[in-house]
Amino acid sequence: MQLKMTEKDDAVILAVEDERMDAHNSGNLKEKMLQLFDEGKYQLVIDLSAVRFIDSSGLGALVSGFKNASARDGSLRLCCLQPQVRSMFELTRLHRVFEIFASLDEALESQS
Amino acid sequence: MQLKMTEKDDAVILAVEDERMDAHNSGNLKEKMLQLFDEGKYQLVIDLSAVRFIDSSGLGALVSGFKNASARDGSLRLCCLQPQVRSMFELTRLHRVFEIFASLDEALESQS
Amino acid sequence: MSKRVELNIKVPNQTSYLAMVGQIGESLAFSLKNYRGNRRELAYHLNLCLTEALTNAIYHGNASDPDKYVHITISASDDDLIIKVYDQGQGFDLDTRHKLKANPCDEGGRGVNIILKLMDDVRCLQEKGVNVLEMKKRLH
Amino acid sequence: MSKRVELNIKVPNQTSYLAMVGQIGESLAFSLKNYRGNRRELAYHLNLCLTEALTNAIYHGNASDPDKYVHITISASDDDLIIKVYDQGQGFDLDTRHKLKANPCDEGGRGVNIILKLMDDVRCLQEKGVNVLEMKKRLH
Ligand SMILES: Nc1ncnc2c1ncn2[C@@H]1O[C@H](COP(=O)(O)OP(=O)(O)O)[C@@H](O)[C@H]1O
Ligand SMILES: Nc1ncnc2c1ncn2[C@@H]1O[C@H](COP(=O)(O)OP(=O)(O)O)[C@@H](O)[C@H]1O
Repeated sequence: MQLKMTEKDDAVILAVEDERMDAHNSGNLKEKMLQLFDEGKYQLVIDLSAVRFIDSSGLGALVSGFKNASARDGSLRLCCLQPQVRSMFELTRLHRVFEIFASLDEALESQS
Repeated sequence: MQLKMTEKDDAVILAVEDERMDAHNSGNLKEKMLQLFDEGKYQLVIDLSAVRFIDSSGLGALVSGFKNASARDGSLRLCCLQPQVRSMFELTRLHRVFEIFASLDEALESQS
Repeated sequence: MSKRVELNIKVPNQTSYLAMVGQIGESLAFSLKNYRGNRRELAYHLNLCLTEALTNAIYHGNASDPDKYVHITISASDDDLIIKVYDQGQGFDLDTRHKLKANPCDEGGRGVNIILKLMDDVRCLQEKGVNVLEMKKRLH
Repeated sequence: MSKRVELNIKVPNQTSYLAMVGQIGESLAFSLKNYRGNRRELAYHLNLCLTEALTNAIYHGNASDPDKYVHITISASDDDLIIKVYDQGQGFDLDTRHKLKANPCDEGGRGVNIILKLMDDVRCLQEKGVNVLEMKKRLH
């Protein structure tokens, strides 16, 4: 999986650059997040603007990051979901679990 | 085939709005051009900016329009070819037959 | 009766083929004639159900064995669509499994539920001793 | 020997399926492992050769009869790719046909030449009495 990482204050922004998140590539995202947690970086924003397709494995990787961030008093926020990706969070009711923002700026501003 | 028609001075611009030109839809373009010739409109510009894929049937429809325009002392010019579409003209040596322009403006300006 | 499109796909037991198989489902959705629903949505759903079923066949059915294969058939008419995913495993009991209530914070366990929500009829059965997940969808 | 992907496609004799079949070729190009060439170009070429061969099967082989079918098989490994397109017609002589020099301003007559330029080995033969256009491409 192509991931672009940028830091903004104490937040790390990971932009997924693949169109597709499935069992073939979602493991990379999970590992990258674990590595960031190891480095003491607990405030993550995942920018999904490029993602056109996500399956249960992609959602699972995001849940994993969310749980690990929460366990460290950090956060994992999502932004820029394409409509069909957004529908997947609704189908699996994960829109109630994640904080989802329309834009990257809104996600960054909302940091508590 | 979705075609968007606009007129500019005595030229008619036909923008192909499908991503694909093949034997399934190219007949529509051919018919539309014949209809324009019947109406006395002999200066055509075909805007291919939306076209990602063209096969020999799509090329054949353009050749048909070109021949009919030429026979009436008119012209058929092409503009805005995506690189892979441009390659198809080279593969079939049709880049020597057609007048091909990078932009719509250039195609319109070149009218003799 | 309307004419059917039949697709028969055999891929090595590797997740690198998920995208291809999913996209075949998308392309099929856009080629169905007379479909009156939301085609983009149908395309996503077929991509998704194929991806979920193939992922399960690779990991659960074929236990990640890179020497095995997964076999997929898709048969579509204007009226309905039948997808079958065959693996070389033991199969599983769809009924007991999907009754387990998933915890919203579990990492896994969403694949079969997604398939059950999006398809009209889903069965896990044996065909000549081979495990197959069969998914049917009505198209109107 | 590397593992093969096998696709087997049967479509009604209608041009509305050209896009689907062509796109399957594109998706396959993106799923091939270890391909070192230009993948986008390979994807276009597979889409194109499938489209040209299917168009000819529909119009020439099956004489536009809407009750007939076209059958396509694709077999791919890391090393090579074999596409076969079966129709219910009489076949044709590839050699005499492609030696006819095409006029640059002819409307038709470019399909087979395109296939001959982009594929490494092309034959028109009979398999159990069925006409088949076989196209092979080396992948490195
Ligand atoms: N093809 C299969 N062969 C054997 N067991 C399967 C198969 N597909 C699904 N299962 C069983 O059903 C369970 C639920 O699958 P799923 O909802 O996709 O979630 P997950 O794969 O994340 O566990 C799996 O954990 C597995 O036990
Ligand atoms: N599947 C086929 N069955 C019978 N004849 C064929 C088949 N494919 C091609 N041909 C013959 O080869 C000729 C050249 O085909 P092609 O180069 O695609 O151009 P076109 O289809 O525009 O004539 C056709 O006109 C036809 O006579």
